[in-house]
Amino acid sequence: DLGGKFDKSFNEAAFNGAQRWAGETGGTFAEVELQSDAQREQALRRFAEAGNNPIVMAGFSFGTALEEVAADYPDTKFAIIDMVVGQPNVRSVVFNEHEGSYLVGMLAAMASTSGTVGFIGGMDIPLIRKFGCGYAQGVLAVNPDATVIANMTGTTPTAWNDPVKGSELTLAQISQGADVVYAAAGGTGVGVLQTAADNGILSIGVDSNQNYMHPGKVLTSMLKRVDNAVYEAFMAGADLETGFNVMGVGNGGVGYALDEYNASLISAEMQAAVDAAAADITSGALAVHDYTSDESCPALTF
Amino acid sequence: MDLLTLLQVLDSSVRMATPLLLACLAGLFSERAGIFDIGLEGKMLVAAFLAAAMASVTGSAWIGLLAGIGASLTLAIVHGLASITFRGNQLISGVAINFFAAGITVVIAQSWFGQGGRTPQLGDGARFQSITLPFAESLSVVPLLGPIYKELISGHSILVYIAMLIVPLTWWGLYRTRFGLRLRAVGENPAAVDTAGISVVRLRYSAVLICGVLCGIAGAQLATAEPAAGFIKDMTAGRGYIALAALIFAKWRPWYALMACLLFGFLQALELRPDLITNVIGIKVQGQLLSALPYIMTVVILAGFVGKAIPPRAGGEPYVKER
Amino acid sequence: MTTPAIELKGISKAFGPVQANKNINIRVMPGTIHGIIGENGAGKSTLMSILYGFYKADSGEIFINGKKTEIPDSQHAIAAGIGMVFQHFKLVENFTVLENVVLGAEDGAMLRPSLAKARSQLKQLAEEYELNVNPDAVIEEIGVGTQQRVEILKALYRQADILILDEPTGVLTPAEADQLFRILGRLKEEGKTIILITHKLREIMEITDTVSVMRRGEMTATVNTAETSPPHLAELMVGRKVLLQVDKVPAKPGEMVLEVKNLSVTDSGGVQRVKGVSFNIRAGEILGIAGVAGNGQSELLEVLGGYEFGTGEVKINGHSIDLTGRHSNGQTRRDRGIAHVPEDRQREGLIMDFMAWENIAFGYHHDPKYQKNRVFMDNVSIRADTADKMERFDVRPPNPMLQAKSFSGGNQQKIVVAREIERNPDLLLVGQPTRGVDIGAIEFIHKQIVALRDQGKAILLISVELDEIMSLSDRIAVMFDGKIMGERLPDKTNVKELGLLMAGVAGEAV
Amino acid sequence: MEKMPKWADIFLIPVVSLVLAAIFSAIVILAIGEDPWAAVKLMVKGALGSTYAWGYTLYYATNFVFTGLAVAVAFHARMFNIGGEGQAMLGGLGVALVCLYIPWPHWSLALIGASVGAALFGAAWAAIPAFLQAKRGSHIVITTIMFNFIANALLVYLLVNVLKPVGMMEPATAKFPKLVQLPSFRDMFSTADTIMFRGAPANITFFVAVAACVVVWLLIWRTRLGYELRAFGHSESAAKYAGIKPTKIIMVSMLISGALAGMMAINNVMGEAERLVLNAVEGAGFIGIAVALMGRSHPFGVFLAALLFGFLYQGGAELALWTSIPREMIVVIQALVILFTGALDNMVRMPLERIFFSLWRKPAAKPAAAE
Ligand SMILES: Nc1ncnc2c1ncn2[C@@H]1O[C@H](COP(=O)(O)OP(=O)(O)OP(=O)(O)O)[C@@H](O)[C@H]1O
Ligand SMILES: Nc1ncnc2c1ncn2[C@@H]1O[C@H](COP(=O)(O)OP(=O)(O)OP(=O)(O)O)[C@@H](O)[C@H]1O
Ligand SMILES: [Mg+2]
Ligand SMILES: [Mg+2]
Repeated sequence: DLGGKFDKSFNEAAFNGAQRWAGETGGTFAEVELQSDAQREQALRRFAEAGNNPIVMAGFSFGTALEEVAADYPDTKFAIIDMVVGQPNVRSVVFNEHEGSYLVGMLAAMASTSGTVGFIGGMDIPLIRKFGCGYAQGVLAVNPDATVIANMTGTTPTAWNDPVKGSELTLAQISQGADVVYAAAGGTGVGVLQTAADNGILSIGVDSNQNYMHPGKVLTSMLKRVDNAVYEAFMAGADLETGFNVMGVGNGGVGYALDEYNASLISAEMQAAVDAAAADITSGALAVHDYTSDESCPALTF
Repeated sequence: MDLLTLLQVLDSSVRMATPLLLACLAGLFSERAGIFDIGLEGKMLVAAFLAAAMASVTGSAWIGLLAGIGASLTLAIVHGLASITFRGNQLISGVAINFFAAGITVVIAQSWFGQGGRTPQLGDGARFQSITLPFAESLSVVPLLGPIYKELISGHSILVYIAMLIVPLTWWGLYRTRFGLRLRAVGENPAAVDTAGISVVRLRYSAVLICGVLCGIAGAQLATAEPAAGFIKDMTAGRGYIALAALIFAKWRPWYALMACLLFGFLQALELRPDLITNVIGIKVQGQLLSALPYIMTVVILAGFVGKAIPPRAGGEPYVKER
Repeated sequence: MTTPAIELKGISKAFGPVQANKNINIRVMPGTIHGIIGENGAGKSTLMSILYGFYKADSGEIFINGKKTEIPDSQHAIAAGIGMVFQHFKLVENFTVLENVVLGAEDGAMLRPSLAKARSQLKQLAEEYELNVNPDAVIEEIGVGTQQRVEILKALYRQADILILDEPTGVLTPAEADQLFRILGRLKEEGKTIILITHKLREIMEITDTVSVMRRGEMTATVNTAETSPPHLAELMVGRKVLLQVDKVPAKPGEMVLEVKNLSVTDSGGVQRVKGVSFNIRAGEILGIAGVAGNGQSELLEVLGGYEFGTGEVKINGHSIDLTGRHSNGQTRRDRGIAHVPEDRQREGLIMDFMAWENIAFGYHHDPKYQKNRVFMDNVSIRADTADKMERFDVRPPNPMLQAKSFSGGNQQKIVVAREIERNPDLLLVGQPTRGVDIGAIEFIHKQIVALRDQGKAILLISVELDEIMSLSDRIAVMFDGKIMGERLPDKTNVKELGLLMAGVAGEAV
Repeated sequence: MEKMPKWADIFLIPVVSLVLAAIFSAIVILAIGEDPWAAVKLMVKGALGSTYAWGYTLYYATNFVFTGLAVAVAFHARMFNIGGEGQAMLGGLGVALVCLYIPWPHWSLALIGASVGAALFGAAWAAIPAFLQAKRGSHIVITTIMFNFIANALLVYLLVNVLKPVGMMEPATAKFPKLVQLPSFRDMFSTADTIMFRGAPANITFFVAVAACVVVWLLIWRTRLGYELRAFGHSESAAKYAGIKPTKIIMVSMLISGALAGMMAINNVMGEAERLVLNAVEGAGFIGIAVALMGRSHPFGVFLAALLFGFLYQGGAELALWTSIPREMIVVIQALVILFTGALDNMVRMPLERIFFSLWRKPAAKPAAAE
C-alpha cells in the first residue's frame, strides 16, 4: 500500500513474499507501487488486461477498486490483504493483529521500568486501532497500573510514510515518561525506532521482523506474516482458493519475533509468560478484544 | 502543564522553526534585492534530498550538507537566469522550481535507492546529532534556568545553532556593511544602484545565491539533523510558503523573522501534542484543524491583520534599463 | 585651442525600430555651460544617458579631455569624472540623504566609516556651493528641489568635473530654478563643465555659453548663445518658423456647468494633495490650471474624473456628484456627461496591448450603441465607429486593428482625444493634452479643444506648459501646494506674475 | 512590422520551448538509466495506441481543460490562481454532496446538479483569497497555496469524520447511487459487436469540457465582462480610469476561475470514481498552470495543451506500470514545461526575435539600396 515498498514493514513483507516465490520457482511477477488512490483501478485493470494471474493486493484501500474490477475480469483470480471483498474470484486474507499486539504488549509491560509505554499508529483507522487496543490489553494484563500513551501519526495515507513525524511523536512520548514504544505505522515506524534507539529506550517493530534495525534496542517485532500470504497466493497461481481467510496466533499468521538481535532483551520468564498467553489464545481460553468488532476498546481510549 | 512539558514543546518548536527560519532569511536576502522567490520550498526539498542521499552514501553529514547546498544553489541559479538574465516572471519561475523539485527528488530517489522515493535511514555520523552544551547536566539542578538550559537551549543539532547565528549576521550584513546597503537599495530602486556605477545583475545574483545557500542548509536540517534521519517525499510540506508568510509578517527584517518563525514553529510543535491542547483548554481539538493551523495563520497574517507590510518597492519586477 | 572636455563622434542609438540618436557629433569646452535643446523625443536624454554609460551606443566614440574613453557602464563614467542628474531622479526613496550619497561610493566593506566621511564631506560641499541639505533626512520626506540638490551632491561627492543636468527645472518653481542657476554659476567658476538639457529658451539664454539643438534624433546646430536669439533657436528646434498662437474668438460663457466647493483629496499615503479648492466653470469657457507638477493638479483631475476619492462638494449641471462611495467611479462620471483626457495616455488613457478599436470603446464599453444585447459587445459596430473617428481625427495609420502601442505618441493622443471629444460631453477634463506630441498634432488638438468650447461646453485644462495655458484658457487659476493661489485673465497677466503664484507667492486676494 | 509575426508568437515559441523541455526530460530519463526513446514509444502506445488508451488520455485531458481554463481566465485579469488544486478538491466535495444526498431521477439532471454544486464549491474556495487580494492586498499566490493545504485538511476531516461510511477503512465517501452514473465513452460509442473504450474512464464530461472552452472563449472575447477583465489585466491604472472596479474584476475573475476548477470534479469524482476519495485531484490543479501557459491562456490553446498533458499523464502512468520510471516523472516534465514556456520565455523569444528582425530588415534595406 501507499508508503513505499521498502517501508521495512507491511509493504516490504508483501514484497518479500513475492520474492521468495520468485526465488523458489523462478517465476516472474509484475509489480507496481501506487502513489495515489485514484490510480488503483487503472493499475488493476492494466494487470488484468495483461493476463497476470493471480493479482495480489496488499492493503485495504484496494477494496473498492477491486469490487469493480473483479467483476469485470471473472477469469482472473485476486487476493487482497487486510480487507474482505465479496466476489467469487477473490481471496480475502485478514489477520488477527490484536492477538499479536497483545503478546508484544505483554513484553512491553514486562520490559518497562517506568510503567509507561507508548503506541504510535500510522493512519488513524479502525485497523490500526485494532493494533493499539490489543497492545494495551496485553500491557494491562501484565501491569494493571501501567499507562499506555497512544498517538496516531495522521488521518491520511501520508501517515504511513512520515518518519520525521514519527520521530517527533516518539520524543513527545519519551517526555511523558514512555520507555517502550510500539510503532504500528508502516514507514513512519522507521523514525520511531530510530528515535527510540537514539534516546536509549526500547521500541517494538511491526509486520516484518524489525529487530535487526537497531540491534539490542528493538525489544521485539509484532510479526504479521503478509509475506506468507503473498507467497501462498503466488504458489497457488491460477488455482488460488478464493474466499475468506483468517490468520491468527493459532495458525502462525501473527506472532512476536525473537532472534539474536533481541535475545538479550527477552528473559526466559518473559518468554514463558508470553508463550503461555499465546497458547491460551490458540485454545480459546484467552479472548483478546478485537476493536473492529464493535469499534470500542476496553483498555484504551483513542 | 508542567515546566518540563512546556520545555519539551518549546524545544520541539525551536527544531521546527529552524528550517523555517533559514528559508525565511533566504527569502529575506532575495526579496530585499527585489527578486520574489516562491521557490524556497523547492530549493529546500532538493537540498533535503541530496543532503540525505549523499550523507547516506558517504556516511558524512557534512558532505551531505555541502551536496544539499549545491543542489539548492543549482535551482537558485535557474531562478536567477529566469528572473534576472531573461527577465521572466518570478512567480512562474518559482512555481516551476517547486514542481521540478517535487518530481525530481522522487524520480532520482527511486532510481537511486529504490525505496519509494525515500532515502535510506541515516545512521549515526551520517546525520547531525544533538549537541549537549557544556554543563547542561550539572546546571540542570538550578531551578527554572537549569532545565531551560538543558532542555531548551542545549541538545540541538549544530545546524540549529548555525541558523540562530545567521540572524544577527544577517542583521549586521544588511545594516552595517556596504553590501547590505547596496542590497537594500537594489530592491528599492535598481536604477539608482545602476547609475551609481554598481552592477544590478551582479548584486541580484549574489542575493539569489545567498538565498540558495540558506535554503540548502534549511533542507539539510530537515532531512539530516536529529531526530530526522533521511529524506521522504514532499517532506518540506509547505514550509517554503510558510517561511514567505513569516517574512511578510516580519516585514523583511531579520530579528522579526526569528520571532515569526518561532511562532510558526510553535504551531507546528503543537500539532504533535494534541493531548496537551486537550489538557489545557479542556476540549478535544480536531487533528486536522491543528495541522491546518499554520496555513490558516499564514492567511490571517497575510490578510494584514497585523498591520501593513510594504514589500521592497522594486520587488517582483525585472530590471529593464531599455524598454 | 584647448581640448574639449567632452567630444562625441558619430553616436547612434536605436531602440528597436526607433532611431533615437543618429550620428551625433558634439564638443563641449571645459569650464563652460553647454545647453542642449530639442522637442520631446528628440533624443536628448538618450544622448546623455549614453555619455553616462546608462545606455550603450550602437556606434560612435567618446573622448573625455581629448582621450578616447569607453563608457560601457556608469562606473566608467564616474571614473571619467562625469556626474549626471537624471530627468527622473535616481534616489532610493526610503534611504537617508547620506545613504544615497554614499551608495556606490563607499570606502570599504564597512558602512560606518564611509558614512562618517560622507557626513563631513557633505558639510564641506554645502559650504562651498550653498548646497544645504540635512544628511539624515529621508528622501521621500523632502521636496523635489531638495532631492535635486541631493543628486548634485551625489555627483560632487564622486568628484565629478563634468555635470550633466537633464531638464532640471521641469519640477522647480521659478525661484528654485534661480537658486539652481546660482549654484551652477558657482560650479562653473570652480572650473566644472556643465551640460544643461532644457526646453526653456529663457534658461538657455540666461545661463549657457553655447547651445546645441537636436531634432528627431539628429544634432542640427551648435551655436554660441551670445550670437543667437530665442526665435532663431525655436526655428532650429522645430525645423520651420513657429507661430504658436491659437486662433479663437472671445468666450461666451453660459450656464454654470461645474461647481467645485471646498474639494480636498488625501492620497493613499495619507498626504493631503488638494486642500479645499473651490472654482466654477461655465458652459463655453476654458479654465486653465497652471502650476508646477506635483502641486495637486493631477489629483484634482483624478477626483473629478472619478478614480480618486475626495471630500467637499462638486456639482455638475446643478447635480451633486458622489465623491467617495460606491457611485464614485469613472463610469458614473461619464454618465453625468464628463469626458476626460487623462494626463498619462499610456498608463491611463489607453490599454497599450488593445487594438485601436478596443481602445475607442474604452470607458464607453457600457454604451448601448456598442452592445449587441445585455451580455455581448457589438465588435463590428465598434470597429466601424473607430474607422470613422480615426479618419476624422487624422490618426495615422487609420487602421482600427493595430495595437495602441504601435502608434506614435501624437497619434495615440489623437485616439484618446477623438474618443473623449466625440462623446460631446458637457464637461471635458483635459490633462497635459500635448505632452510629447509634435507641433502639427498640437495645433490639431488645440483646435479641437477650442471648437468644443465654441459649441458651448465647459473645459477644465491642466497643463504644466505655461504657453499652452496662456493661449487656450479663458481664465487661469494657479495651483500651489494643493491650493488655488489666485485666478487671472490671460490677457491681464504675464508669465512673471503666474510664475510667482506658482512659487507660492500670493498675489492679491481672489 | 516591427515585431514577430503572430504565428511565431503563438506556435513557434511554444514549440521551441516544448522541444527544450523534452530534451531536458530525456536527459533526466537517461540519467536514471532508462532509455528515453523506448519510454516515448511506450508512452505513445499506452496513451494513443488503443481506444482504451485514448479513453484514459481524454479522461485526463478533460480534467486539465477545466483546470487550464481556470488558470487562463484568472490570468486574463492578471490573477495568478495557484489554488486550482484546492478548488477542485472542494468541487469534488460539492459533487459528492449533490450526488449522495439528493435523490436524482436521471443522470442528466444529476449532471446539471453536480455541475452547479462543483462550480459553487470551487468558487467558494476561491472567494476568500480573492476577497483578501481585492480588499487587503494579500498576495493571491500565497493565499491560494495556503488554501490548497487548508482544503486538504478540511477534506480529510470531512472524509474521516463525517462522510465516511461506518466500517470503511480508507477516508472516502460511499459509492454514488447507480442512477447518477454518467455515460462513459464505452456506453456512448460501443456498437453491438465492437466494444470501444473498454474500462476507460472517459465520459460525457469531455463534452462538457469542450463546451466550457467555447463559453470561456465567448466570455473573454465577446462579452463586456470579458472586455473589462482583459482591460484590468493589461493595465490596472487604465481600468481604474475607465471606471472598471478592481474589486469586482478580482472577485469575478477568481470566482469564475474557482468554479471552472471545481467543475473538474464532475469528471473525476462523478464520471470516474463515483465516490470521493482523498487525492481525487491528483495534481490536476497544478497542471492547469502549465496548460494555461502552454495554451497562451486561449481556450483553444488550453484545449490543445490539455490533450498534450493528457497524453503525458496517461503515457506517464503506463511508464510507471511497466518500467521503473516513477510517476513523478510527469511532474518533472510539467515543471520543465512551465519553466520554459513561462519563466524562460525570453530565452526562446529573444533569439527568435533577433532572427525575425534581421529577416525583415534585409528586404527593407534592398529597395533603399536600389534607389
Ligand atoms: N528605453 C527606451 N526604449 C525605447 N525607446 C526609447 C527609450 N528611451 C527613449 N526612447 C525613444 O527614443 C526617442 C528619444 O527619447 P529621449 O528620451 O532621448 O528624448 P528627449 O529628447 O529626452 O525627450 P524629452 O524632452 O521628452 O525628455 C523617443 O522616441 C523615445 O520614445
Ligand atoms: N516604445 C515603443 N515600442 C514600440 N514601438 C514604438 C515605441 N515608441 C515608438 N514606436 C514606434 O516608432 C514610431 C515613431 O515613434 P515616435 O514616438 O518617435 O514618433 P514621432 O515621430 O515622435 O511621432 P509623433 O509626432 O506622432 O509623436 C511610431 O510609429 C511607433 O510605431
Ligand atoms: Mg528627456
Ligand atoms: Mg513623439
